[in-house]
Amino acid sequence: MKVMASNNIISLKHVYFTYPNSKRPALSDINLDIKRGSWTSIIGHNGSGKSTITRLINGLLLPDENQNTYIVVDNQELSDDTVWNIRDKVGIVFQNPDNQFVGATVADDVAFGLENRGIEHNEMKTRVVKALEEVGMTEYATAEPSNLSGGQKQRVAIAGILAIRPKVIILDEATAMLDPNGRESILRLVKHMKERDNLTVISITHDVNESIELADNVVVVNDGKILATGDPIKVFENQAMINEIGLEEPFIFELKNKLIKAGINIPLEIDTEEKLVNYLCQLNS
Amino acid sequence: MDPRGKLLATIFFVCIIFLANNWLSYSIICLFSLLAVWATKLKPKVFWDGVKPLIGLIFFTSLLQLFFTSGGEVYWKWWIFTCSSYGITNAVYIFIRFTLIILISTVMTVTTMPLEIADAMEWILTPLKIFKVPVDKIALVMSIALRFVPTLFDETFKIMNAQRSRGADFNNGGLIKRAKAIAPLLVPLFINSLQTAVDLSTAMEARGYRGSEGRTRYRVLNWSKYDLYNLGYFVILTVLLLIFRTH
Amino acid sequence: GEELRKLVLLGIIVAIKIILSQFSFGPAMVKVGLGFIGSVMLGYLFGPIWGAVGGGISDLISSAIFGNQGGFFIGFTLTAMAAPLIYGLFFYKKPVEIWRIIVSTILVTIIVNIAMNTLWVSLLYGVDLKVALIQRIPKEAIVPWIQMVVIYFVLQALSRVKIKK
Amino acid sequence: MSIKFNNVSYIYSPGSPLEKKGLDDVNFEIKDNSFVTIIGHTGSGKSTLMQHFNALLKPSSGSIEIAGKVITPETKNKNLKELRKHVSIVFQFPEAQLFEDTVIDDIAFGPKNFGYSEKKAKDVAKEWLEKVGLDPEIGNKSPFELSGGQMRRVAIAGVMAYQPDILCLDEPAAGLDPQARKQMMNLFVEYQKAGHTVILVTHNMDDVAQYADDVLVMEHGKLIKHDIPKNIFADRTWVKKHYLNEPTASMFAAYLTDYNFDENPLTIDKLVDEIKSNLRK
Repeated sequence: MKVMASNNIISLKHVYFTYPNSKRPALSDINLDIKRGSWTSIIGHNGSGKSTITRLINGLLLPDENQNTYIVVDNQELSDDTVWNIRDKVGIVFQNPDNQFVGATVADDVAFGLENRGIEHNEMKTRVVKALEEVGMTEYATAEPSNLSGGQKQRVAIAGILAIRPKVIILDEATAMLDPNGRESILRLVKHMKERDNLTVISITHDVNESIELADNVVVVNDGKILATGDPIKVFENQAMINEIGLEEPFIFELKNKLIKAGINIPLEIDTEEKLVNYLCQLNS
Repeated sequence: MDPRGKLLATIFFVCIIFLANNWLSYSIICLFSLLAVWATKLKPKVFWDGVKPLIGLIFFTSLLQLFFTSGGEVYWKWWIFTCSSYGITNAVYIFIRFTLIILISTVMTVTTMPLEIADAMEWILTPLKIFKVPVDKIALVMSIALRFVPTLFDETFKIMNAQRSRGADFNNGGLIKRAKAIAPLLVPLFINSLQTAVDLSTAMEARGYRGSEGRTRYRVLNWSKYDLYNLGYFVILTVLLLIFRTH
Repeated sequence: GEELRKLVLLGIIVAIKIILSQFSFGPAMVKVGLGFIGSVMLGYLFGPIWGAVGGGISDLISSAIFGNQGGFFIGFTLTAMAAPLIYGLFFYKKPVEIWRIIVSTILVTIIVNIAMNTLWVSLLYGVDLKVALIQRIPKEAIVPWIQMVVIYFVLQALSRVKIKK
Repeated sequence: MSIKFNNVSYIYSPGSPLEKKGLDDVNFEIKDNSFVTIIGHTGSGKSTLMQHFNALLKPSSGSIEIAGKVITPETKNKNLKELRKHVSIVFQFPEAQLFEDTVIDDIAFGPKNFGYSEKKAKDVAKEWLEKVGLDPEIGNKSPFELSGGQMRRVAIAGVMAYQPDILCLDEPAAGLDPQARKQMMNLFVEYQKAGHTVILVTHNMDDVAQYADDVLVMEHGKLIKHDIPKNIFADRTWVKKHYLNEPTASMFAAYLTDYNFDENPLTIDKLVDEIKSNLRK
């Protein structure tokens, strides 16, 4: 398979994956293109297969053998030879803050990825300091993980990734175990870093409101298959599908529908919070 | 000071304490130990806390030694117990030795972070590589154990509280009942460990861990002039002990 | 891969052993520390060799964290290695049987707790072997029987979990 | 069963360098059979407060009247079982407490500890397995074969099965997907309606708005407000000042600057009503 340079930083074609000891594939025929510099939400309920996709992207899991299958990351096809290269480019923040913290202190943990790559000591020190600064954890450099909140641990995880200077950051339900303040600050941080360094973000989540707010593109996964993909607002308008796969209806659509039911006429093209606020204000003037 | 120097000194101290065998040499080693304690500039309470939990054991051992040692002038004898001059000196020596070893280990632990001590231990183990001992793997296991002790402590108390809420009782009841009460604590801890091991090893691989080859280290140990002073201190102590002990 | 996961799990079980050894039950005279459960887990899960390695590491790390009550002394590290080694010989990939529990516990008591530890105490503090032995015997005559009961329930619980995984 | 805290303070590791105030002179009373929520950001003392409800922690000073018992600093650790039967806590991520061979045995663990016969314990276990919305068939499975969401329900059933008069829950829906979350909240509401008190520690202000009769707001170990939801969220500047969030509906309402709201709408239905009545004028 020849790989051509393209706008897509990640491409998955005809990807199937079956866990050992399982008869049914966890993923079947996944085709997915992710644009460089975009924010993509992969959304679906627990057990839909969405986390499996991320593990395939950086070779933590290998897809079922299949001639047509290929996974390309930043113009390199994923194989035994390229997997470590690809892991330099793709950083993952996992769900459980405690179970991905390797170092005994914050600074040690940030350095872990650098140590693995044999980065020279002075360079390592500079990068650790800088990464901690970027995530606002400088004053905690010598703190132990058991004295940090979940949100702080996730910041450290992000610092550990930034220190490697990746091109893609995957948030694998990285905010699911955090309180709302922690969640918001992590998302704000990732958004800032994405814009500054032109990173590509893939966020696995079941928070539809997060996708609407931040994502350029949403991929809905159910039962190991991609159900829909596209602009979040357009995708979530399909209320029947949202309900069927057990996701929450975005607040804005729920409100709109309830207003219509209450006899207030809201035009179809009103599909964002901003538009709804403006429209309602107009009505009342 | 470099933790390696401190660790070596602590181990060395345990060896040379045996050079002391009369009142003068014991006085010298006491003086040197107290100087080391003083040099930490920590409150005496810190050291008292180190000795306190063992004080009963120290007394008990010394007493046993006192009553079971014969020789010298016998002051008192009853059944299998004797109290002799030899026994008294012996008991006092043991008391001093016990206390000093604890004091010096305490100096080590209160002035050095566990992480540094672990680094120093790894360094001491390095020569074992010649015998094909997988020192890298041991180092990895050490660092993970060190990392998870505080986390799992919290986890243990959380599980205990959760089971207490469900009416479990860890502190009362007969032997069988208490032995059975281990399961509601141990099984969740174990299950949690299996999950953590899967998650953590996945995260480590995702972060580019591929064994110890080609790895660099963030944490480096550096010898300093203080380590030289430390060395000198122990050389002087050893020489003095050698001179003043009974030959 | 598999190897890394095993080492990580070993590190975590070592941490559990360190934590368990901070707990104890029973009256002061025959206080039963729970550290032996950690040794049983190490032997049962990782076999005699890696179990022994884990036991040694647990001694090193707990002295790094809590300070070692006997000073940094290689003898106690060997003691910490010997117990999981013996348990590993009897429990690793073996069915849970009463005789294994009884024999292994008695061996650990005699070889590790009585012989080795007495030797270390006498070496380290210069105590008479006889004295060190007298001090230890009453406790070692009672505690192993309690340990056997606990080990039985621990292995029961652990073996159930393993089948499911 | 009402709950009364009288000048309760709690100090972590007293006398050590790590000494820290967990609770600071907390006073309140909760009526029987109410749905209470405790809010406040991480580290504000919510969990510490909750662990006082069944004497997992005992006050350093002050006293607590709960379920016919008075807990003071002198209360002995023995004989607390009776209290814990009446007042039980479901901790965050309670699936971490499962340990038995089968789902049924695990649910029956609590009831057995509290004196149910073997048979009765299994009966209530089966009953609650279904009440939390699980298939009775999984009763004989190992709890460790289940999905995360199912394990959570089993753990919660294990506490509800002996029907404590006061059920305390710490973020019971954290990490669940939205549908599972809704089912879980309904379960608690029904439990409260059946004549129990439910105390919920939560960060979700929509849940507070929708379900709570009574809200306790914690900050730095102090109880800084105790009121009904309407009054808690009435003063927007106060809410902001204490780094609390608002319910989604009230946040939306804040954007509708030229609307007149009789009261700050906390739920989506209230919001729709208010918009409607504004437009009618």
